[in-house]
Amino acid sequence: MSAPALSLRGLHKSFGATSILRDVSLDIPAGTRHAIIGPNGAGKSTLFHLITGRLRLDRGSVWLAGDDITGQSPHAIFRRGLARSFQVTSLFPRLSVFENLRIAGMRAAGCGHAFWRRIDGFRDLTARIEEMLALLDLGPRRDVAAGALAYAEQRALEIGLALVGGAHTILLDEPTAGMSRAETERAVALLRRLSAGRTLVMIEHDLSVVFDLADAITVLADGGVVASGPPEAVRGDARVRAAYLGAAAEVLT
Amino acid sequence: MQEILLILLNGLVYGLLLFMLSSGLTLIVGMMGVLNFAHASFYMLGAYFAYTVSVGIGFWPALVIAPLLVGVLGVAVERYGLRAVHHHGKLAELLFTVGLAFVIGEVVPLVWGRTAVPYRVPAALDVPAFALGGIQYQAYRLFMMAVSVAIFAGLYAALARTRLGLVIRAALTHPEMVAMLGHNVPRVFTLVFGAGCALAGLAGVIGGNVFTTTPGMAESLGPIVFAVVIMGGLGSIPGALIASLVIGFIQTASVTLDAPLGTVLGRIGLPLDPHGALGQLTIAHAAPAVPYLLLVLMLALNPRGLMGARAD
Amino acid sequence: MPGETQLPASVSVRPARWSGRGAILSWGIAIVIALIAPHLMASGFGLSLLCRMAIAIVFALSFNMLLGQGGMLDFGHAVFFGLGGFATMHLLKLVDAGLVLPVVILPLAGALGGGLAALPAGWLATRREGTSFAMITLGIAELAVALVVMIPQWFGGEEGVSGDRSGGVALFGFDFGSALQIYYVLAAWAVIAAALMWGVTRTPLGRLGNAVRDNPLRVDFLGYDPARIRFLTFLLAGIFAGVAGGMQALNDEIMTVSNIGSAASGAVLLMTYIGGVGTFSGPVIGAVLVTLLQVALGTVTDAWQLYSGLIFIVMVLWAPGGISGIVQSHAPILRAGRGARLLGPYLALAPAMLLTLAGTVGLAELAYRLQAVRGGAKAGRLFGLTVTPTDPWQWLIPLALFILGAVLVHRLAPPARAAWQDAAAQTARGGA
Amino acid sequence: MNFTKAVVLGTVAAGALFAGKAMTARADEVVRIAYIDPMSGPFASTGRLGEQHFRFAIDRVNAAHAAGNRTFELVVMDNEVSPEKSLTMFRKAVDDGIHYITQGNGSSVAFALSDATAKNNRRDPDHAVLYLNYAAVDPALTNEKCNWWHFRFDADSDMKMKALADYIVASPNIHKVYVFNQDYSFGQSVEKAAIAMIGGKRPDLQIVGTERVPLGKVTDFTPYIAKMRAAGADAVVTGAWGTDLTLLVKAAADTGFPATFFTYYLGARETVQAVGMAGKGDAQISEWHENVDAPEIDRMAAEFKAKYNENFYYWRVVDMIDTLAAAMKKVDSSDPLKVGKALAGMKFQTPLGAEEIRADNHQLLQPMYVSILAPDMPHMFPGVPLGFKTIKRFDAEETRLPTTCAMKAPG
Repeated sequence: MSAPALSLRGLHKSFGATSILRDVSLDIPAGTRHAIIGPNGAGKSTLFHLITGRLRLDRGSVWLAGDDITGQSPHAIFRRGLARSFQVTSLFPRLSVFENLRIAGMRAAGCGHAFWRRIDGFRDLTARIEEMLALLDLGPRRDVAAGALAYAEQRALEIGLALVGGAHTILLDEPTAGMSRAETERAVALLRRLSAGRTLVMIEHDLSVVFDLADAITVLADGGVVASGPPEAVRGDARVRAAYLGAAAEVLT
Repeated sequence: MQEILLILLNGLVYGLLLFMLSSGLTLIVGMMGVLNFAHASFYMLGAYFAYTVSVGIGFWPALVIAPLLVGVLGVAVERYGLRAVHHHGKLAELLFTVGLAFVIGEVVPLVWGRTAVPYRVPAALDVPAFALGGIQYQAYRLFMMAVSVAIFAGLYAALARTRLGLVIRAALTHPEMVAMLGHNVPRVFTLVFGAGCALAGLAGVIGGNVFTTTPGMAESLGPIVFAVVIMGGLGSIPGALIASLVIGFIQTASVTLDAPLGTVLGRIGLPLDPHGALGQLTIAHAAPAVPYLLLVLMLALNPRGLMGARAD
Repeated sequence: MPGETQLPASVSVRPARWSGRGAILSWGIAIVIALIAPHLMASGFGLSLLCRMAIAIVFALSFNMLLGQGGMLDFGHAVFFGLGGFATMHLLKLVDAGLVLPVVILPLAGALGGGLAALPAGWLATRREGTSFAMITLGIAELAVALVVMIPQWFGGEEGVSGDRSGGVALFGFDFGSALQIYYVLAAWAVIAAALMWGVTRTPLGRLGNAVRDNPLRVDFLGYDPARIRFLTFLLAGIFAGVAGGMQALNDEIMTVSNIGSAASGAVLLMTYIGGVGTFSGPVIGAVLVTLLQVALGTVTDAWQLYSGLIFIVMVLWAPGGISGIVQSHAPILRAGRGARLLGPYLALAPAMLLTLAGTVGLAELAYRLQAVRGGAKAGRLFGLTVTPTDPWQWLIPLALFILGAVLVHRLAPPARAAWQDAAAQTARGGA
Repeated sequence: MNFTKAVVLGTVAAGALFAGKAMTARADEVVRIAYIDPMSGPFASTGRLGEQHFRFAIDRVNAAHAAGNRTFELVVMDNEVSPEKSLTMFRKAVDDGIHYITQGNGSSVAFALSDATAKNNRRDPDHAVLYLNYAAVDPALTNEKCNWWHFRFDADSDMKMKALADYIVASPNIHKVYVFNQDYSFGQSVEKAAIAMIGGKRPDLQIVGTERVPLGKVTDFTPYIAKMRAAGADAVVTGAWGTDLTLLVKAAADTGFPATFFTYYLGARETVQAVGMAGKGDAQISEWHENVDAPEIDRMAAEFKAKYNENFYYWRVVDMIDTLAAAMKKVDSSDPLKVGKALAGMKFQTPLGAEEIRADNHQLLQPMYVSILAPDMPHMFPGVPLGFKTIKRFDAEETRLPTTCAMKAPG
């Protein structure tokens, strides 16, 4: 196989005197599903912000499919094939569900900034969006403003925005947060289906989702990688138990 | 040497005046994040109230009463206007103040007439205090500078050094947290807005008699006040002071430069026909446009302003 | 989220979803109105009013490309309008001097002028969003006005730049000197420009503009640079404002500094907001209405500027979607046949609102006429009554009306609002 | 051909005796004059003041039947000093069948109206309009941009500058002149005229500096005063008006700068009141002021004050309406072409002396007065114990300047 889909080398980040991440290094092979877990405040969301260009690195480098993307802007990184979702739902509240997805799919469909072509003329894009609407179970809500959706529907749309663009690597920040059991199960099925052939990196608190989906798990605590490897190995890692899993791990084993 | 001293002195006088005008807006922007377009209108109201009061019972009572009246008006505007549009977002708040400025601009001439009112400097201060290079400085100018410095000291101390200042600043960034600690956040905002308006009113009381009290005074001062507040960093009190002084010095200094733009740019290697339309302009000509040039450049290059912590 | 530009929440959330047939029908009606309007108000004054409306429509639509569709409040939009007009005027002078060019196409020079001016301005301003953007445009507007006044060689100073639209070569026997001929030229330009702007809303850039308005951060993570989208939108808006300026140059045959100033920028904000920023047709409604208001109300009362200021504030406070927003929030209810339920509460509210209005008008008119009487003029009549504004008792009547009306509105508005919310919610459920 | 105007009548009563009593014919034609000036917005007070003068002048003419069997009627149209709005109002006036318009505030409006008049009259001669300008003073209106249908009853800024310059050149104790103006076309033309008419006219007289500031943008004029002081100026020539002029003169007084200000617009009541005693000794150029020795106009002023509770200011409005009436009476028509031809070249007497409307550019030549604000005058400003005192009078002929106007009479 070629270079890993995503490779982090010695990431450092601090806000003022507070160090958030210290020397985080991680390789995520292409085509795998990777979960990042860890207690609150471990720096998981900050890590995503650093990878996707939202925040600047203090030190270290980020490589996407063998290319150095350190310091690039979010839109440039997206164009290289990395999409993400947000922990706090971040949609276009006044646009319809359909338009939300279409905005997310436009770059991949080669729309550019054209102001001389009708958007409805991109038929492949439209078809793709309709397909995604069905997958997300949002078909009946097609023309409802995203801001008017129920919470779980918004979370589903949030995932949809990250998946619809055709990126080869997808970062999901707590995709199932706040979903009911049934909704979570549907989301997991969706993710399994749509991540086929792509690289998926997700921050997740729901360990059943993690062990259900992930090919590999990285545990982040206090700004550093505590453990990283296949689920079984991580599950059995004593440091992980100590640092994070604690009681929850007892339940799982 | 004397010329430089004159520029420095005039720049200081003008700069402190600008700070006085913009201190209230700085407070409102910094503490509430509201770009109050009607600020200059409250300044105008301060001047008109002061005129009316001073005709009745004299300048010194007006110095206290007029800002209070403007402050009360500001409280009412916040309570019954701004608060209602707050949840519509920043743009709605800004547009509301735009409309308010328009209406105040129409109502003032209705009450006080469309021409200037004879609001005069109190006789006790209408005397020369000292002279430099043949230019006399009125005692009233010194008074203005003293008030300006006092406003700065008062605001700085109140916001940076007291618990009240801490609560106000926290109310902007973490309203829920402050509310949980038992503070009434809307009331804090109302009081801040009232205080900002009262400061505008105070500037009106003090500036209205030197710079004439007319219905056009708000319109002519509005943009420059914004230039100061934005350059100062949208809400930083020391930033506003520095921006005021910078604008004051640069504008005063450029007044004295008579070199045509064409020659100046030619010297630094930019060819511009010295007899063409642009080349004939002198720097002194462009002096009053300097603050806006600084403003645009500052915002485009560094939106945080001189001392600002807020990007937007 | 800091820096997020929010438009009023009650502004339309549904994008206009016109079926092809509906769109064709609407445009057809608009074109028919444009064609027959001059025959309904055949006077020269009526015609000149129609010409102003055509210009205002294009100007307001270009402004709403920024405010409504892109979430950008431009305090200096008249700069592009004015510079477009000056560019057209200079070309018209060349035509007068013998350049062979049909006068009809001159607003294209306006497009060029507006666009060229929008390039540097947009480059500076669109790197920021929200209030920072608005403030930069304010600074740019101040700078532009200062420069234009200082360079009379190009902008003619006080006397402006003037030309003669009938000075060129006649086209098919039309020299465009007459008011009717120029009206049809302007109407054609208005329809073309409006159609193009409507078209832009249905392109990738148009949709991206909406997205940047709602959530610029998210757009950045979807592969597009929000600043670039803002810049392109700004450029287009500048071009269309320039077209409007070019239309004005043809209509007035003179351009002056006042076309660039803050008053003109304020007027377009007023039009657009009153019409409604949430829909494409809102600015059109606003342009027609405010143009009419300025001229019609201006001939009836001196207080019209106060009234337009008050209308603006009332809109910002209680109807942030403007007139088209009010229509849009009721159309689905009416279509669903639930309008009858609103009738009661609305009918109860209407007299209260009328009372408040009458009180406001009474107070304002008394105030303005008091000033007029002090100046030696006659007070005249109001609502068929003789007015003596010096009589304090006369002030009590409108004051009482106002207070009574305000109290009643305060009482009756909540049930009316609740009824509307109820009906809207039911309609939404029924439709889902 | 000489024509003596009915202006010699001082009061309405006397006018009725002279012209009205003899004429038994009933007034059977109403000539409407559209007054297009600001009625709302920041300049509304100026527009109102003008309106009062027009009503006053028209009442006089109507009472005296000075236009034969015609009466004048004023139609007020608000333009907010905006050229676009003025053009809309112009269309409305043409539409309503009005053939006479008058305007005074804002040269930009004047250019727009002059231009519109010329085009309208060429395209639609049946609805020809005559434009009577009572206060817009840009010289271009009667020079390179002149138009046969435009008549100006106020001296243009070059003529006013000529009077000021003649006075300054003849004053032996003025040596160093500073030229200070607002930076727009009027200020620029004042500056140009001042340099041409004062510079080098006397070996010991020089222009030591020129300055232009943007209109209404400067708050503190002290740095500018410091600059004038450093240049050693003993006289300042300025076309500034409104708040800029007020702040300039006040800043000079506050800083103890002793130079005399020679102004165009110090005479406005609101400016004098805002400047206060600081204006003492400063000069203005005007075609009339309250302390000119002309009892007939004094009576008019008293009557005006009694009627409108405002100081009489625009003598030239009365002059203009009287002249228009006389021209109509002479050709016994209200056709603007005929009336225009009668006005062109008309010579007449007023209480101030001989006047003439130049045939070559339609500019009225009238006597001009340089006056200074002085205490203890018969007429003083309300609240400010100062009044204007003539220091130099110029005959109408002395204000004549060469013109570049090349216009052709229509028809």
